Amino acid sequence: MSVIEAKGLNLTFQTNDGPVHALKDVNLTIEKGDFVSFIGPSGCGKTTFLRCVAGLEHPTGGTLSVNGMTPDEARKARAYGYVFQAAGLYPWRTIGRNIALPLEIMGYSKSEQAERVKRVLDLVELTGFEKKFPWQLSGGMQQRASIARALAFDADILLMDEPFGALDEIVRDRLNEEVLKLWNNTGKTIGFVTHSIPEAVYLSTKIVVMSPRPGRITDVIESTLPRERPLDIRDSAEFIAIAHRVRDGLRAGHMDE
Amino acid sequence: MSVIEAKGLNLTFQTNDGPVHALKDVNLTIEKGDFVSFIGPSGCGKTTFLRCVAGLEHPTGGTLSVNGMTPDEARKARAYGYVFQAAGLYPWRTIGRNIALPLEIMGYSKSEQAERVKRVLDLVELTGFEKKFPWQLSGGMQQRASIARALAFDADILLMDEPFGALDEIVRDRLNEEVLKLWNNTGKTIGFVTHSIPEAVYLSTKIVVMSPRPGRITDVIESTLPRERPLDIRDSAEFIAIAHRVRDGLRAGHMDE
Amino acid sequence: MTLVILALVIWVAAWALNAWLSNGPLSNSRIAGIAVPLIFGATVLIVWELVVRGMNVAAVILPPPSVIAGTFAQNLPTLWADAVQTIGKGAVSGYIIGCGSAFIVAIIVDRYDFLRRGLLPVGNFMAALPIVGIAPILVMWFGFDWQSKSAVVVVMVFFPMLVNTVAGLRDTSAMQRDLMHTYAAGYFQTLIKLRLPAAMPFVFNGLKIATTLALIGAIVAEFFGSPVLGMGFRISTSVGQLALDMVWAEIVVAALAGSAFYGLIALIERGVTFWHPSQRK
Amino acid sequence: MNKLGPVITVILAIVAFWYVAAVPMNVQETLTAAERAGVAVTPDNARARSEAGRWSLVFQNLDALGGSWSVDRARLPSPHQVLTEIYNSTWDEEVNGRRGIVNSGSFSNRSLVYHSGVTLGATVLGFLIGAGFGILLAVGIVYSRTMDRSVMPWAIVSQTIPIVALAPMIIVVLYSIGIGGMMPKAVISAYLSFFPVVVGMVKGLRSPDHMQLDLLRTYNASKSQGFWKLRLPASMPYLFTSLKIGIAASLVGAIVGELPVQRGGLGARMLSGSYYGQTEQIWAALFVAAILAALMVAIIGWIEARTLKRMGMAV
Amino acid sequence: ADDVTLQLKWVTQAQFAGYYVALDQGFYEEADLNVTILPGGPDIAPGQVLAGGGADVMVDWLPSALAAREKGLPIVNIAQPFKTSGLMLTCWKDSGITGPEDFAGHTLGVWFFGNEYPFLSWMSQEGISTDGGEDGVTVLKQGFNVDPLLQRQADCISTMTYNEFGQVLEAGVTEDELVTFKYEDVGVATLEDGLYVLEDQLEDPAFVDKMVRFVAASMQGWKWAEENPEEAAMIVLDYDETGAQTEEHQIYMMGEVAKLTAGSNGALDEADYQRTVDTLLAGGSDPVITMVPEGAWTHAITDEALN
Ligand SMILES: Nc1ncnc2c1ncn2[C@@H]1O[C@H](COP(=O)(O)OP(=O)(O)OP(=O)(O)O)[C@@H](O)[C@H]1O
Ligand SMILES: Nc1ncnc2c1ncn2[C@@H]1O[C@H](COP(=O)(O)OP(=O)(O)OP(=O)(O)O)[C@@H](O)[C@H]1O
Ligand SMILES: Cc1ncc(C[n+]2csc(CCO)c2C)c(N)n1
Ligand SMILES: [Mg+2]
Ligand SMILES: [Mg+2]
Repeated sequence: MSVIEAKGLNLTFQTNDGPVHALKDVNLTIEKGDFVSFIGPSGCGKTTFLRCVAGLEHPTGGTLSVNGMTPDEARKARAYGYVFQAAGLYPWRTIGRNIALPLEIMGYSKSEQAERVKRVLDLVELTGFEKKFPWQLSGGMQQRASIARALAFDADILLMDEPFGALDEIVRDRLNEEVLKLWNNTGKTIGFVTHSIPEAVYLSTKIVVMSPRPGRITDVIESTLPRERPLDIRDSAEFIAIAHRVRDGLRAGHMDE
Repeated sequence: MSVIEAKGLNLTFQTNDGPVHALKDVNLTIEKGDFVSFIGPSGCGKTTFLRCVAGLEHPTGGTLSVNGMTPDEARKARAYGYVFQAAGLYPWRTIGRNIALPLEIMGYSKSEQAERVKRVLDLVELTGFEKKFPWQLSGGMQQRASIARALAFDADILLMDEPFGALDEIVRDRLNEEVLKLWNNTGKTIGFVTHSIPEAVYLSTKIVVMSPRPGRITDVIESTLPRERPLDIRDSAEFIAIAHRVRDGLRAGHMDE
Repeated sequence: MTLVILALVIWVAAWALNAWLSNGPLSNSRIAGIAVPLIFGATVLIVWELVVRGMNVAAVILPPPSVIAGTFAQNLPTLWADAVQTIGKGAVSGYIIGCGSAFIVAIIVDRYDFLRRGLLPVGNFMAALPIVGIAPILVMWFGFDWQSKSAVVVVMVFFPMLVNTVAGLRDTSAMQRDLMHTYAAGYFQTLIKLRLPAAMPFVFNGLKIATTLALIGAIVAEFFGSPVLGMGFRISTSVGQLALDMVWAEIVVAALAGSAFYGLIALIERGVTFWHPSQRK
Repeated sequence: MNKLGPVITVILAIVAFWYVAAVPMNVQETLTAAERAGVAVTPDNARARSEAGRWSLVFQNLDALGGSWSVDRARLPSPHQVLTEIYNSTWDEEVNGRRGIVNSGSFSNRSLVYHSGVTLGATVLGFLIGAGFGILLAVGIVYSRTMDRSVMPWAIVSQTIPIVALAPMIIVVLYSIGIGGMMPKAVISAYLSFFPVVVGMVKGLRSPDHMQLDLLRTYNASKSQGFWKLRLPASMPYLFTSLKIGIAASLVGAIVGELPVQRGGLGARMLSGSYYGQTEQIWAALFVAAILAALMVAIIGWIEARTLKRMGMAV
Repeated sequence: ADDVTLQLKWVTQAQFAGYYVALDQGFYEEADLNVTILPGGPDIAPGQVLAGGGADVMVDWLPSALAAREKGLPIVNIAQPFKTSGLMLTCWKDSGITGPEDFAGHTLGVWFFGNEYPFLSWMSQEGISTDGGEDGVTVLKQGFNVDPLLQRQADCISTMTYNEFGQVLEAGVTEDELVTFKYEDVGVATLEDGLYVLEDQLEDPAFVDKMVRFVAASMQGWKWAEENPEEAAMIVLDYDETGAQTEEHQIYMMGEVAKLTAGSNGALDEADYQRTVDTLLAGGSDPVITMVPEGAWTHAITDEALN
């Protein structure tokens, strides 16, 4: 059974300026353990699609199943962790308490909370920063904390919406490596939105290229890269070839405008 | 005579947490017609250096000359146009009136203003949007308007501080092409801050790699790429080699932390 | 008693209607946006009427709205003359002088940092001087006619307006200021082309706060001495004559005029600060 | 020091201006007193003087103006007169007065200490009621569309009603249902302080952005979890800002409530000062009231700084 | 003991000395009454308090009581400790005013809030317009003090013999700088400070009994105050919660008030009542009351209390 399955998905927003067709006829199947990147120009519906999966937005047509349930059921079953573009940590909570937030809400015991916070802090290499407030950390560290927050409860699916958009290239490289490591170690299914072609190619097993007005999928590229990916794989011919295909797909989408 | 010449430049900010050494012993010569990119991790002093050149910040040591004058004299002589990271258009002015702003201040006649606004709008392909307000334009269009504003009066030097930081990769590619075209057509001297390695390599004749704490120049790379640069030059071996060197320089800077 | 129960029933019913209007199919329509507050207001009036009648509340304690409406209709000329005296002469002149001078002082204060750091704390302190204490002094200084009311209004609106305008003049981003700097723009050019436009949302915030203050100030000042005319005079005299219906009629005038004044400024604000995100939606 | 410097300069300038202004402001009274004491003044009758300009009187009688800064029933008492009055009606009255705390064991009803206490009680009670009600109303407005739409516009209209006009009636109505003492004043205080709290709190409770709200939805958090874990903490900076406005308004409310109820308090002091033409008494009560307001705002500011610091929200 | 709440017309001062004396000297206690005195103040309408049930009995002036009665508030005078009116108009002599015929063109300060009726009656009897203009007078709603006169914002102001007139003198003005018109002297005197209750309450014998005891004890207080003006003033001073009254002024006031209460044993004098009504009705086009009031007073209480 596929983890995420979209069939003929449509979503139209009603706005003051008339309807916006944010998603049109989206068909996509994501298998367990896939790392799927979504790439496309601004406004092509990447975020909207991820939000549909998360049950935060409701499609106006088609079907969408998550772990065999409706997205809303999956949300209530806490089937996924969601990482937003900006870290979105609550400024009045320390890093530790930010990570504990979902655990509090889901009713974990105090000791269980403490244990899990410790474990994920370790995972994202933030041990020792538990008592700090978000603004006392650099942007990259904040983003790692926000990933830790999504990992604290054991959801099989991790949805990440441009998690590294605000970071500089070097920090981004490092976090990319870490996400890959995490994915390798946990076997989670990951949906990942990005604007960066190298990032998409470097991370994914499957790259979904999208195009706006109306938002739709124009290409789905299965990566031929191995699961084990050192950073300098990006200078390999195979990498450059895939990147080329993605760029062409993107440029085609932009041409329509 | 060099257009910009920094010798042993130092700048220390006095802050509540003690002094911050933002620039240390910076030596750099920029010749007329150069396109110089500044790249480096956050906080390494890229912005600070550009602001020193613009006379917006005053070095605490060393000498800096712009067109043979002090930066302040150059500022008063309106020797440069400055493009900020965000478009920074005034929201209460239309695009046309935003572009006319420096012209009004510099006392150009109404007809001269109108003519120049028309010309630069044309240059950045925004003809027809003159009467629109900034928020009615997309981010990329706003950024182009802000470039037009810096071009409206004829300064030989153009200083751009991460002008495309907020834009998606495709739009960014297009604007990169346009900046190159503009540079080719006008022969201006350009100082350009970026976080993106491909962008730096693609645009520059000279890449200045910087490193933080204290902010200093760790490498100056003269580009061997031709002046004429199609977008797919980025897949060439030469391009990749330069990018590699820049990345190594950057990573070395990050290691110190 | 039945009337009181009826009032309760009407309250519940109207609330249910409003809940349906706000959350039901019409919730996003313009009509619902206007109807809901109107229904709420009407319900309050009906409940007031029924409770006052049902519980036999003495007319000298609280007259029912129907009586107030009658008094309002019968005394239009008096109410109008009072409003002209209090609002037309006292409040408006004080509003213009107070807001105008605060605006100019704000520009001066903003120019000289020394003044800003010295004057604003002292200003905040003075703004805490309760108006009911100042009003008798100003009536003593400026006489019984509208001039003293105007002076009270000036004192009341000056500091909110000053503080807002000063805050507004400083509400430019470093980038916006640096831009002016790169053009080597002078003080006045920066003021006119950057700081004043950027300050407008704050200025209008101050102007809006000042509208209600102006009205209240002018009315309150009349309690401490006035000619035999004016809304405050009428309210205070009518309480003494136990003509509570007239008191409420004046309060209705105050609320109508206050809301209209506020609305007018909000309308102008919308025109002037059309570019501000809060006005765009 | 460089924080106090400008403030002190401005205060000195105001005091200097005040002394200068006292001369023309009090010229009529000064000359009348001088005349009664046998000094020759021009013009030599009060009626003619009342028709002459203030400045012309000043210049015609330069040598008879010695009393300008010490007139009884001055139109503008001079700063030292006000300070003396404040001193007399606080320290001196309490320490040396027959009814002062030193001699009687309780604060004297002739001292501003006592009256400040009376006013403060009503202010704090009214503030607690007003702020509490304001917060509840804000929660209702944020969580119920119906309340948002029906109540909010009327909350704005309520502020166009001149409360001072209603104050005596509110008091009488409360008397009639058996509520007396501090409560009627507190109700007026509450009326004045609830509005800024509602406005600030609605803003604060709505300040979480979409992302912060969506985060909770991905956890399937309940409404009350959303309130306690997100909206309430996010509203804290707004809450404190509006509480500071609210407490100042509350003080004004208490004073307004004390005007008609002549049972002590700074408001009663101001009125009796006015009633007997004792302008120094009015000014002294005014200044003490402003000092009280400043103190209470400072206390809330202190709590704010501590709370926000503990919450990690202080910058 | 039975609870009685008395609402005064104005702030705590020797004008109400009788009640405070009765309270202080235990006269009320002896009458088995537990009396609470509520001071009045600006904009507190005693009639409103009475109507709302906040007080059992109030001190008011007859003109405003009659006007309120006509407005539908059924209040009844049960006792009249003040025999004579203390109301007067005080003018600067140098304003050229010698008699009512000179008022035209001048500015006059008047108390409103139900205290304007005697003035309006007087003016309409004299045929003087109060709307300003050449041959009318300009009326100011005067505040609570004598500043308008001292600062010459008005040529005449309303004063009470026992209070504001004293303040004018205390401010250093001599009597020969002034021209005064006592309402008593110009024949338009109206009854002041009487005790009023709600009409329907009088149907309750228990209440009547309470009032009988109250009036008796109050009159005992008044007589004590007349005999011991200085002590009475000190008692008033003790009850003044604002601490604003001065000994000197309260003693002066007590002395003057004693002159006004002197002729009364507490019972309303029908002739005085009739004169007040006539004065109020005589107001030409704009009389204060339009009909002869009925049942606005009763001797039921005083008959019982004073025998
Ligand atoms: N709540 C909404 N109401 C109306 N229109 C919306 C809403 N959310 C998104 N849209 C519109 O739907 C389209 C898709 O938006 P979406 O946010 O999914 O794009 P995106 O691919 O994530 O873009 P970006 O790269 O800028 O984040 C856009 O045109 C957007 O304006
Ligand atoms: N006005 C200032 N006062 C104090 N410190 C400053 C100031 N401006 C910059 N700095 C400090 O100087 C250093 C260099 O800052 P600068 O803005 O030049 O970095 P940058 O290379 O432009 O970084 P980024 O990529 O984040 O824009 C940083 O440590 C910064 O915190
Ligand atoms: C608002 C108001 N103004 C004036 C009076 C008039 N008045 C009637 S009795 C009295 C005391 C005299 O010393 C005064 C001043 C009032 N009652 N209320
Ligand atoms: Mg998006
Ligand atoms: Mg920078």
